[in-house]
Amino acid sequence: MTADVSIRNATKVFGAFRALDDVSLDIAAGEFIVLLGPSGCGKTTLLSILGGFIEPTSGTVSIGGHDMTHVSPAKRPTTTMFQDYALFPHMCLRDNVGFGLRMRGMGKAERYEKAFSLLDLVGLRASSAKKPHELSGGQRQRVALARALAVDPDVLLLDEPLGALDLKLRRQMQDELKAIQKRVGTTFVHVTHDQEEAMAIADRIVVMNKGRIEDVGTPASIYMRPRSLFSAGFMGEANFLPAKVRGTAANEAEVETALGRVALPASAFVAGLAATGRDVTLCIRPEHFRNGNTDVPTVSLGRGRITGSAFFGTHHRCHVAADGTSLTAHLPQTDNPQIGAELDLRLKADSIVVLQDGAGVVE
Amino acid sequence: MMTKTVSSGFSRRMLLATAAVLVLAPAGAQAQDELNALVWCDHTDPALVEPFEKANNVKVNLKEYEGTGAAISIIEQSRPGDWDVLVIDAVDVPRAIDMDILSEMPADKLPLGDLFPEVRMEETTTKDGKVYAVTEKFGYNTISFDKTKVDPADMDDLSVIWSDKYKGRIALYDYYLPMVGLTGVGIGKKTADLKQEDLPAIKEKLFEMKKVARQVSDVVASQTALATGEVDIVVGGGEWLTAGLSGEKPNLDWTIPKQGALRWAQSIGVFKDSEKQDLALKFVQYIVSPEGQARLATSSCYWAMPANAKAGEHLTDPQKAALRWDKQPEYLKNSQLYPVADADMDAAMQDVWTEMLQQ
Amino acid sequence: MTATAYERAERRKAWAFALPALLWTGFFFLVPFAYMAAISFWTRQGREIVATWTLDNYVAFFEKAHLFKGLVVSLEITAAVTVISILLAYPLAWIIAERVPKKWQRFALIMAILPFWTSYVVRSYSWLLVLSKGGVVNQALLWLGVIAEPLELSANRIGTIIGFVHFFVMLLTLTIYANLIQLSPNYRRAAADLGANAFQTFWFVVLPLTLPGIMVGAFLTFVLCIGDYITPQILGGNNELVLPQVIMLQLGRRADFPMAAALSLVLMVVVTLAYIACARWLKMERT
Amino acid sequence: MRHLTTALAALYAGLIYLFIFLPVVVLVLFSFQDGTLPVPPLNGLTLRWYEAIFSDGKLMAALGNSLIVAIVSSAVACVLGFLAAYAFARYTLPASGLLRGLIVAPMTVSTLIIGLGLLSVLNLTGLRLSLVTVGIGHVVINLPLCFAIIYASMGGHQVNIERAARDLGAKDWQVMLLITAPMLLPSILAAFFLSVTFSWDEFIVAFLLSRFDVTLPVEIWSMLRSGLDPRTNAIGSVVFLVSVAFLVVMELTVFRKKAS
Repeated sequence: MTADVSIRNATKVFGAFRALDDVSLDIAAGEFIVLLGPSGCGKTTLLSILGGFIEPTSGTVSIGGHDMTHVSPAKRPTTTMFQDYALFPHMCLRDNVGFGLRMRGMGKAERYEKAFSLLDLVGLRASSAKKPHELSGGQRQRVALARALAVDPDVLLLDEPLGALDLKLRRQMQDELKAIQKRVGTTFVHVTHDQEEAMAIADRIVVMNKGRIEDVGTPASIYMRPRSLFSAGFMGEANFLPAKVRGTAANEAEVETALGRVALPASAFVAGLAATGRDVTLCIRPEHFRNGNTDVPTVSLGRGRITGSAFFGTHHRCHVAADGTSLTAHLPQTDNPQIGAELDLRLKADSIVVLQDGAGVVE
Repeated sequence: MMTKTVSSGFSRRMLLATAAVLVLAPAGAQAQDELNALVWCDHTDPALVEPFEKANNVKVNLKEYEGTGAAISIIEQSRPGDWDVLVIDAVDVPRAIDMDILSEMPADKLPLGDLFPEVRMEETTTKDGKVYAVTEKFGYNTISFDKTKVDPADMDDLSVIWSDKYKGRIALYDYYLPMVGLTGVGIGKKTADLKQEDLPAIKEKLFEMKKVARQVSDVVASQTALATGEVDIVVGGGEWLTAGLSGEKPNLDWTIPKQGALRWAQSIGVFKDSEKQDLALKFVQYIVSPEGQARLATSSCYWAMPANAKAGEHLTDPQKAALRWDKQPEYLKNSQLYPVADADMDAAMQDVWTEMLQQ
Repeated sequence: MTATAYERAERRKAWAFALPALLWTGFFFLVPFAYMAAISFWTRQGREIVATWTLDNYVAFFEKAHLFKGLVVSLEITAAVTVISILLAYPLAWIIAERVPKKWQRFALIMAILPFWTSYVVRSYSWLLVLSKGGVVNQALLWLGVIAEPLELSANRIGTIIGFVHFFVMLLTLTIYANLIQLSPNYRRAAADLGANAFQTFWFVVLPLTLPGIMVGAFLTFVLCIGDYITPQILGGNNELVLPQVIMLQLGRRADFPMAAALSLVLMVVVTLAYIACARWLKMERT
Repeated sequence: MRHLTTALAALYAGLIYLFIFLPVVVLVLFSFQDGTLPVPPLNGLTLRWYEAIFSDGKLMAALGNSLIVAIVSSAVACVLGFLAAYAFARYTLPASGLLRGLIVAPMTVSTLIIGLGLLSVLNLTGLRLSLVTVGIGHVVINLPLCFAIIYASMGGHQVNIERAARDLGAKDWQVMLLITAPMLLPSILAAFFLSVTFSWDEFIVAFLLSRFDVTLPVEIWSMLRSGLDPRTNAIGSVVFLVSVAFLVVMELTVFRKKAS
C-alpha cells in the first residue's frame, strides 16, 4: 500500500524556538524521499509531524488526500522506524513484528504467519524466537523495518535508521532498504544528515536548514544545480567565489570576481539572470578544475599556485592560491601535482552555478 | 509472553485483595460480639482471658500499654465507644475520674470486702461514694539482687543504692514514679506527702544513684542484666521482676529494706462511653473473682499478689511461696503507695527523672 | 499561545496518572505533617491540650538542658556512627569489588547484608547477648587472656554505636560497592599507565570518583541513625538519651503531644539541613 | 607483595563478616537454649521454643498480618509509584519538580513523625485503627521509594519504544500494560520486594497505627516487654529464615532472569 503526502505551511514552535518554519512539501505515492540536513534543521520535527507524534503549531498534513493533522499516530496510515530501533526488549522477534497486527486484533495464527513472512523479507526468519538483545545492530535494524512494514503502512517514516551502523554495514543496508522499498512500493520518508546516504537511496532529496526547506530535487540536480549556498555546501565540497554582476545580455552575464571578470551563460543563474550591480556568489565544485576538453565553452579564472596536496584515492585534493583567494581543487588520480606548481584555473562554463545572495528557499 | 500475563494477573489480584481488605475489614470487625480492653501486659495471657471468652462467647481484644501517659495518649487518640475496659495504675484512677472516662460500678456486685484492706484504696478508686475502679493486683518496687554476688545483709538498707559499694553493678528501673518515690522513702519522706519542694533533695540522691549505676533500663533489659550478671542489683525491682525466674535462677532474690519500699497496685474499671456496659462489668467481675485473681497473679507477663485475699484458695503452695503470700502482712505494713501527683508535680518529677538520665 | 485539544487531552492524562500518588501523599503525609506542625505550637496544660499558638515548646527545648542534650547526644552518636561505618564498609566493598572473583561477588555481597533480614528489634536484643559482661565477646576475650576484666560494651554509648554500626556497615557496603563496580577499569589503567602506584591510584583516582556514593550512603546513614529509637533504647542502657527517646518520653509518659511534635520538627529541621548540605556538596562535585 | 595484600584483605573481610554475623549466630544459637533464659551460658539444645511459637496463635496471626500488610501495601505503593513515575517521565506537568519533591518527601522524614501525624489525622477522620491504617502508613513510607526506583529506570530510550507501540496502534493502556510495565519489570519487582522488606520489619508506624491486630514487629516488641524468653530468639530466627528463603527465591527468579 502506498499514498501521497502533502504538507502545507507547517510551522512548529517550541517556546521561543522555531523548529519548523512554514514548510510545504508534496510527496508522490511510492516515492523514496530523504530529508537531509544538519542536526537541529527541523528534519526530525517534520518527520514527527508526519508520524503524528507532535502536532504542528500551524499548517496541515494530509496523507492519501485525508487530513491527518490532528490524528493520533495509532490511527495514521504511517509507521515509524526509529533511530534506536525501539524494539520491545521483552518480546521475541516474532512478537515484535506481530505487535502492530495484534493491536489491530488479528488472530494469533494469521499474525504469526505474517510476521514470519516479513522476517523472511529481511532474512531473519530463523531467529524469530530470539530477543532483540541477542541480535547485532544490522539485524535489529532489519527487525525494526519488518515490524514497521508488518501493518502495511501507506507511508513509512525512517528516523536516521542507519546512523548507528558502521560504514560498511551502512552501505549494505542502504542498498537493501532501497531494494525493499522498490519491492513493497510504500512511500518512504527517510531522515539523515549524511549526504552520501541521501544520494544513495533517495528518489528525491529535501535539503533542510533552520526549519526551512532549502532545496528539493533528485540527487543529481541538487548536487549539480544547488539552489542555495547552504544546499551547495551541504551536498559536498564547493568553492564559493563572491562576485558582482557588471552587465547582462540576452543569455549571458558578465560578473567581476577577485580573480577577474568572466562571462557566464544565463543557465548558470539558477534563480534567473541577476540584474546588473547585484552581488552574487559563484559556486564551483573542486573536481571541475580540470584541464582539457576544450571543445566546450570554458571560463578562465587565471592561474593559481598549488600550496598543498593530498591523495584521496579517487583524486588529489589540492589547495590552490590565486590572487589572494584560496581555492580547493580535485585533480585526477593520474596527475602528479607538485607543491609550488602552477595550475590553469579553467573550467567548463556550464559547471559553474551562480547563486544570488539571500536566495535559496525554493517555491 | 508468559511473564506478561502472569504479572498483570498478579497485580490485578493484588488490587482485588486491597479492595477486599478495605471493604471487608470494618464489616468483619463488627460481626462478632467483642470487648475492647486497654490493659497491662499481664492481661494478655490466654490462660487468663480464654476462660472468660468461652464462658461468655465473646472475643476480648486487648491492647497493652506501659505507663499511664501512654494510656492517656491512646484514649485521646480514640473516639468515644472505642474502649470498654481499662486497667490503670490505682494511684492514677483520680486522673481518669477527672477526665470523666470511667463509669460508676455497682459496689454490691463487686467483692470489695474480700480485698486485702490495704489495697482497697477507697480514696483513689472511689469518688463521692461511687466506685469507679477496683484494685486487682499489687506488688512492690524495691530491690532485686543476686544473692550469690552481693551481701544480702547490705540490701536491708536502702542507702546501698547510692553508696559506692556496688558501683557499676546496679541497674535502675526506668519508671520515674516508683523511683522518685523509693528515693524519697530512702531519705525519709513519705510518698503521700511528697511535694515539689522535696524534689531538689531527691534529685541530688538520684544523681548520686546514676553515678554508681551501670544502666537505667526497662523490664527486659533489667532482667537480662541481672540474669547475665551484667549487674547484681536492680533498684525498683521486686517479685514482678524475679519471681518468674526463680526456678531457673535461684540465686536471684528480692527484699524490702528497713526504710520500706513502694507498693504498686493496678486497678480495673469500665469506660463511661462503652456501649457494652454489662459485658464490661462482667469482665471486671471475672478478673476480681478468686479464680480470675489466681490466674492474673500468675499470668505469663509478670507474677504479683492478687488483690482478692480469697484467691489464695486457687493458688498452689509453690505459687504462694513465690509470691511470699505469708509475708504479706509485714510487707504491706512496710510499704507505701506511689506518689499521687497533680499535673505540675508529675511534670516536675518527669523533668527530674529525664535530667537524671541525661547526666 | 493556547494549548491544542490534543495537548489538553495529554495533560489530562498526565494528571490522571500522577494524581493517585499525589493525593495519597498529600492526604496521608502532607496534611498530617501540617497538623503536626500546628500542634507543635500548642501546649499541654495540665490534663488538656490547648491550641494556644506559642513558642513555649521550642523555648523549653533550648532552655531545658536535658531536652537539648538529646539533640547533642544524637548528633555525636550519629557522627561517630557515620564515620566508623564508612571506614569499616569501604575496605570491605573494595575487597568484594576488586579481589573477589566476578562470579562470587554477588554471593559475597548478599552474605554481607544477610543479617539485614532479621527482625530489627530482635537483632538489637541479640547484640545485648553478645556484648554483655557474660556475653560472647567478653567470654572469648577472657578465655584468650586478652583482658582480665570484662569490658563494658553495652548499656552505654559504645553499645549503641556498635549496634548502629552493624546495621550501617551492611548498608554502606552495598552502596559503596555499587559505586565501585560502576567505575570503568580504564581510569585505573590510565592512572597506572601514567606512573601512579596502587595507593596513589586509589587516593587520587578511585576515592574521588566514589565520593558521591559515599556521600549518598553517609546521608542515608545520618537520616536513619538520627531518627532511630530502638537501638539506643535497647543498647544504650538509658545512660543518656537521644532525641527520638526524648520524643517517645513525651508521648509515652506525659501524653504531651505538642512537645513531641515540636521535638519532631526540630529533628526534621536537622535532617533537612543535612540534606541541603549533602545536595549542595553533590552539586558542587558534579560541576 | 600481592600475596601479603591478599592475605590482609582476606583477614579484614573475615573479621568484618564475623562482626556482621555475630548477632545472628548468637540469636539462632540461643533460640535452641534449653531453659527459660536466652542468656549465656548455653545449657543445652531444645526445639521447644519453636514449638511454642508455632502453637502461639497470636504470634502466628501477627506473622500472617505482617505478610498481608507488607504485600498489599507494597503492591499499592508500586502501582501508585509506577503511575506517577509514568506521568512525570512521559509528560510535562506544571511545577513537576515541586510535585516530584512532594512524592519523595516522606523519605526524608522520620517514620516517627509520619506515624504521629497520621495518627492524629486518622483520628479526626474517624477511620478506626486497624491493619488498614498500618497499610496506609506503609504505603506513605514506601511510595517514595517505589516512585524513585521506577522513575529512575524510565529512560529516554524507552520513550521511543512506547512511541513505536503507539505508532503500531496500541492504546494508552495497552502501551502501559504490554510495553512499559513488562519493560520495567525488573525495577518494578525490585521496588516491590524492597518495599515488602521494609514494611515487614517496620515497627514505629505499625506500633502507632494498629490496635488489636498487630504486625509481627509489634507483637515481638510486646513479647519482649513482658519478659525474657527464648521465644523471641526463635521467632527472630524464623523471620530470618523466611527472609533468606524469600531472598533466594527472588535471586533465582527475578535477578537471574535480568542477568541472562
